[in-house]
Amino acid sequence: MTWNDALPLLVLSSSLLPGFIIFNLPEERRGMRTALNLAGAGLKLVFIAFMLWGVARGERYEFRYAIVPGLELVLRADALAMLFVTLSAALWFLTTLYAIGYLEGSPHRSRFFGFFSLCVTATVGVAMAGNLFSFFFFYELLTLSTYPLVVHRGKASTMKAGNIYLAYTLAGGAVLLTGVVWLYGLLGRVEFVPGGSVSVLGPAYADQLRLVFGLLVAGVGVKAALVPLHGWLPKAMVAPAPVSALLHAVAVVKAGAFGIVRIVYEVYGADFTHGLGLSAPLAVLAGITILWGSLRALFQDDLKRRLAYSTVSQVSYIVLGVALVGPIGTIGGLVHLVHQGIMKITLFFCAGNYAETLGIHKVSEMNGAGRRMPLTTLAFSVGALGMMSAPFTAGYVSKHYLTEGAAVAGAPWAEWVLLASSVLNAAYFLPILYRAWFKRQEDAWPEESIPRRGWLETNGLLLAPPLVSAVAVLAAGSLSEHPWSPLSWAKLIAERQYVSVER
Amino acid sequence: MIEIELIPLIILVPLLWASLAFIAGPAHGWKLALGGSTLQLVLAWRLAAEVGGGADRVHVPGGWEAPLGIALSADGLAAVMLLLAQGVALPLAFYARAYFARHPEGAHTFWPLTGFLLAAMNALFLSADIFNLYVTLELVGLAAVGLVASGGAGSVAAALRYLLATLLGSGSYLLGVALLYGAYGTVTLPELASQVTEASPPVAMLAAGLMLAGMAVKTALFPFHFWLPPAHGGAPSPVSALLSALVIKASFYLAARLWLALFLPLATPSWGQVIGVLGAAAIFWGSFMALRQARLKMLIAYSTVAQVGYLFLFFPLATHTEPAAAQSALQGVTLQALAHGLAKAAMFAAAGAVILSTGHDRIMQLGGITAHMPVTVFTLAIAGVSLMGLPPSAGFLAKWLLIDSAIVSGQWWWIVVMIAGGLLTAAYVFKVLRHAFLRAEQSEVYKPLPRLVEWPGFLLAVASLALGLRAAELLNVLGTP
Amino acid sequence: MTRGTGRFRKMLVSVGCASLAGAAVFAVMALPEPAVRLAGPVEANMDRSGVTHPVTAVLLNFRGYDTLLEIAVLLLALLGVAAAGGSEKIGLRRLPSAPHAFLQSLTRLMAPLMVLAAGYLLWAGSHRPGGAFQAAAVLAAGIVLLFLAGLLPERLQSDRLLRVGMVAGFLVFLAVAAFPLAGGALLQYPVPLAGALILLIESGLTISLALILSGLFLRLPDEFEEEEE
Amino acid sequence: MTPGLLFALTGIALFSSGVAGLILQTHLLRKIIAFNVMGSGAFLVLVGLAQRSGEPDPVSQAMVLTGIVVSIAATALALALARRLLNLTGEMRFPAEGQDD
Repeated sequence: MTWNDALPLLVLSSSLLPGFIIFNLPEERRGMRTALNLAGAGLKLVFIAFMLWGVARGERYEFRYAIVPGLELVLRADALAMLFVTLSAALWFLTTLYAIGYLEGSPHRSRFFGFFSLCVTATVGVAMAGNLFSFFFFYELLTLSTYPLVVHRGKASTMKAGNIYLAYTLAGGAVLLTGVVWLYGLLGRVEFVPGGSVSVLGPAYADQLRLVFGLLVAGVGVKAALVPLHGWLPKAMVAPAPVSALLHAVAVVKAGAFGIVRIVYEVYGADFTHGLGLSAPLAVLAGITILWGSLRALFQDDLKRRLAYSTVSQVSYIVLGVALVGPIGTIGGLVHLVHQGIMKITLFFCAGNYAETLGIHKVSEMNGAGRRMPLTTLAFSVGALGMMSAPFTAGYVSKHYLTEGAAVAGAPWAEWVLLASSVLNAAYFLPILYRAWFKRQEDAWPEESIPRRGWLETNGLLLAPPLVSAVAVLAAGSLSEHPWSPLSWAKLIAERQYVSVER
Repeated sequence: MIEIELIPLIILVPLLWASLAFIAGPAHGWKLALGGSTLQLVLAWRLAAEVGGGADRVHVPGGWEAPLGIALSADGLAAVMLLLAQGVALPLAFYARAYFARHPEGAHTFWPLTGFLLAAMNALFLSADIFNLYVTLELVGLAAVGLVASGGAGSVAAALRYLLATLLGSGSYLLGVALLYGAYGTVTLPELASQVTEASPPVAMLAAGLMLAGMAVKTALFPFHFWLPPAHGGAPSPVSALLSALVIKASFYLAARLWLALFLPLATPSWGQVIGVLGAAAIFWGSFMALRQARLKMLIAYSTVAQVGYLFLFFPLATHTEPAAAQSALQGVTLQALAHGLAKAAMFAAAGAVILSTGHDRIMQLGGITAHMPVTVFTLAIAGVSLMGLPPSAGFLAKWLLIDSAIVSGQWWWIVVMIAGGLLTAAYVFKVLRHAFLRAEQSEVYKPLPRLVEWPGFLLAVASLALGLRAAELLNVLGTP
Repeated sequence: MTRGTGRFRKMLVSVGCASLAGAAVFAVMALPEPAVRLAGPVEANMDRSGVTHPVTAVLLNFRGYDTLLEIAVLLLALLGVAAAGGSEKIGLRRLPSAPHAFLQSLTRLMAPLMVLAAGYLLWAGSHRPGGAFQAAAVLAAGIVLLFLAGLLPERLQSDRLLRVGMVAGFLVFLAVAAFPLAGGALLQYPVPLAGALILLIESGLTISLALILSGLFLRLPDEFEEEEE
Repeated sequence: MTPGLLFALTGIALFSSGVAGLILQTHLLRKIIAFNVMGSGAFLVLVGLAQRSGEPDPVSQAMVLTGIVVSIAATALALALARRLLNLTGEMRFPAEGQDD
């Protein structure tokens, strides 16, 4: 096994092994646990940086292992994988810091961080999966490793939410499995290759392939929270803030969206999908989800629930980008995979800060929060403006390319959907900012648990992550033309997709 | 080195240590058991290697060639089942030793009965003579009933109900044997196989029906499952583990073997469908009942009723379907048997640990169990994953192969059954697991346990997981039907 | 279960069994002559079997492996009875009531005759109906008789001795079955020794089976035992 | 109609009535007897069918002898369990619960 074969495995184990050790750590070994967490997260970043550099140079990193003849676990670091791997690894590092501060002194921390590491391992696996079987393998692992995080608090309400979460995700997984096995039955093996591989089956299979596509998209659509499969997401808000951050910015919903990207581009192939007449319905579904999510968000008073519905809406930007045939739409969708991640995690970090520091859970309680917690609120504002796709934010870039893509694909309705969504985003974010910055605080905070210390408005470990990610949001927006920016990377991928199709 | 006869040894060794354990009594029986089952595992391993390496192995007791004598033969399926039996038995022997040290009820006959049970199952897996198979069936049945009966006053009724059911089953099988012998004048499987054809007299059809029905009763296939939950749920935990993991597999193995080796020419696809429908009914009814149980061991017992259903999906998937489909079906069902064997043994072992620690197994009162017995919780969780058929686990691989077989043979309805069954399984598995995350009620007292009570089960669970990551060699041993 | 379903169940089962019988009768009547006849091969190999009675030859040589497992079945039954009894000891139960003097004198007369009869049956097995099992049955009856007459010697009731006695026959059988493995197959007696070995097995079995069979009767849990628990 | 065939037919009758008894009888002793009737039926078919042409067949006779021993063993165990149940519940029948599922 050469170094290049081993690297993907190392990326995986850099969170897997710490996870196993952490499970067996006694509760009080805080220092050891923290060290393991950060070491794992840091090491993963190092490996990934190395691979990014290599992939850009055209190196191939691939690990293959046959469970039984014909069923292979494949971890491959292609450009698309790197996009998602980098995002999840970077945000995992931030979230780990945040979680250490957040869970200060709460029970069952070893269990939490154990599953936390497993969850990231699964996410990285989903990202680097080199064929459909491996994708499903890690996709289900993700379900199993996130359930304990969702129900971590162990209250009756959490358990109920946990059951709903399981019902949705396991059912989705079952549907996905059917589609996957079916495709394996037809093709023998389903590797992820730019331009897709199912086109080799003649037109005789068109109907079967449409059905399979339906199964696959329905399967991953549950995690991607496509309407009407989104019901679990707002419920899952009972989870601790770092979990919401990770689940909704990175791990779960992204795994779903990423799955759709893989299926459309690297299993079916963009043009073949279009040829089967599947892209239009997918685009419509995405459009509906975008609007429905934004509309529901409008009426949520609970801050985290409002953010959750916003996620429902925003994740479908990615799906829309994928469904709009053409390189530009693709770029928009892929880059939003990253941008939505950093923006939404910022928002969840901040929501967590309000809750932890002042006990604020509702929008209606936010009056004057900006004066008490200026830095947090600043980060929150950046994230929110990004969601509204204001200039100089990451959101602007994605929105720009998506709208372009819609125009090129000749889907003006999509442009309207995006515009409407931006307006709705403004409608549900601006009031929050207004309350936080300009309204005066009427009565005492619901539950002020962390006092202000100098300029430090809350626990430093809680404050740093959102600030960093907020800076990232601005950077991604203003430096989008930089060769290492997500945008450039997305362009690289899009090229490969469509070049290979023309071939 | 000298060529040793593996086939007879793997039967004689347990017979020997069982009889010695009978003399020695419980105080020393466990030492014989540990030594014996270790040796058996080695023998089974070597046999599997030989079978995987090349042709099937045959042994002719007394040197009297069939049809006059009895032939013993080991093909891939037999070798794998032997491996499963010994592989489950050894960890359970350690577990039982630790369990009975804390909870002596049933200890005084456990070791000899277990020895004879293992001998009987090994003999059953290896026999190629339908009358000798009848004798081994009775051995398995009586040993199992004896083990259940050792559960004390509470399980006498369950044991008797089990005994009568299993006798009904073997009686029906015996009549089948009598008819076949009358019709063909031989009881040797290969000999019969060469003579049973589409053009066979109606007697053959009747015999097939009787023998399969008998096996269905012994395997507790719905609607003949009534005896299983009280027997498996009421016996001492090491016994429950042995019964659920191995004993029902023995009779299923015989059903599958007869089907493949003997009755396939007689069978029409509709036969397979009928059996499959019973299997589906078992999956749904068993899962449904499991969901309704308040006691952990009863839940696990009903889960066995459901999991047995998956095994019988083999018949529709392998009856006159494409070779590829039949192949996947055989591989899938074998993996399912192994996955369930390992996982179920692990679960019953864990349930026993819970009982030893808390003195009860009421699911509602397991709050905060994670804090006190994390190993046991992980055992239940990992075994649960395998039962649900989620990756990474042997259960997942099994389900994959079965679904593949259903797709290749164009029988999509079995996919629906398997998928729905998997979700129901998840429902009752998480009904237990959720308590691992609930806040602890202070009222519950957990007695600390020695390692040997918790770790063997954990080992079995991990095995059911690991098998899902490395099954190539196993399927190679299994070969093609 | 309500009366209605009870009657329905009765009818269902009866109809089922009746139709089974019908089908079986039909099938059996339409039965052609079997292709294989084992009587021939048995005859052909009698001289190598070590005995002159065909059934004994099949039981202890041609299909001796069946018989080996059959003995295990008996041991299992005994173990099961012990397990059901729930008590540690394999030993015998207590006598319900004081034995009648007539029974005792009769037993004193019968016991030696029964031993003699058993011996004869054992020896006869090799060339005519008879053999270990029949002999053991007679011996077992003798033991039960002795017990009921309260004449069973104490020594015979020691737990360890009983256990050894009950298994000894099976162990002898195992040994005889296993030793040919060195060169040949399980239970493959060298032809010249076959007769002697079979007699050895049968004698061992007679003792053990007698103890097991009597044990099965004498171990039946009786109403006295529950009080102890 | 040879005697062998007659045996076989009788055996079939015994077997099916034994099965019915084993399932339908509620008194445990009757269930156990029914089991023995069923078993004897199977044995009769085994010997009868094999010797329907008139000439004796030692193999089937030996197999029946083995079968008889097995059924004796099973009967002993069944009786022991039934007796224990009688001592525990004072009844020679199964307790009602467990019957339903």
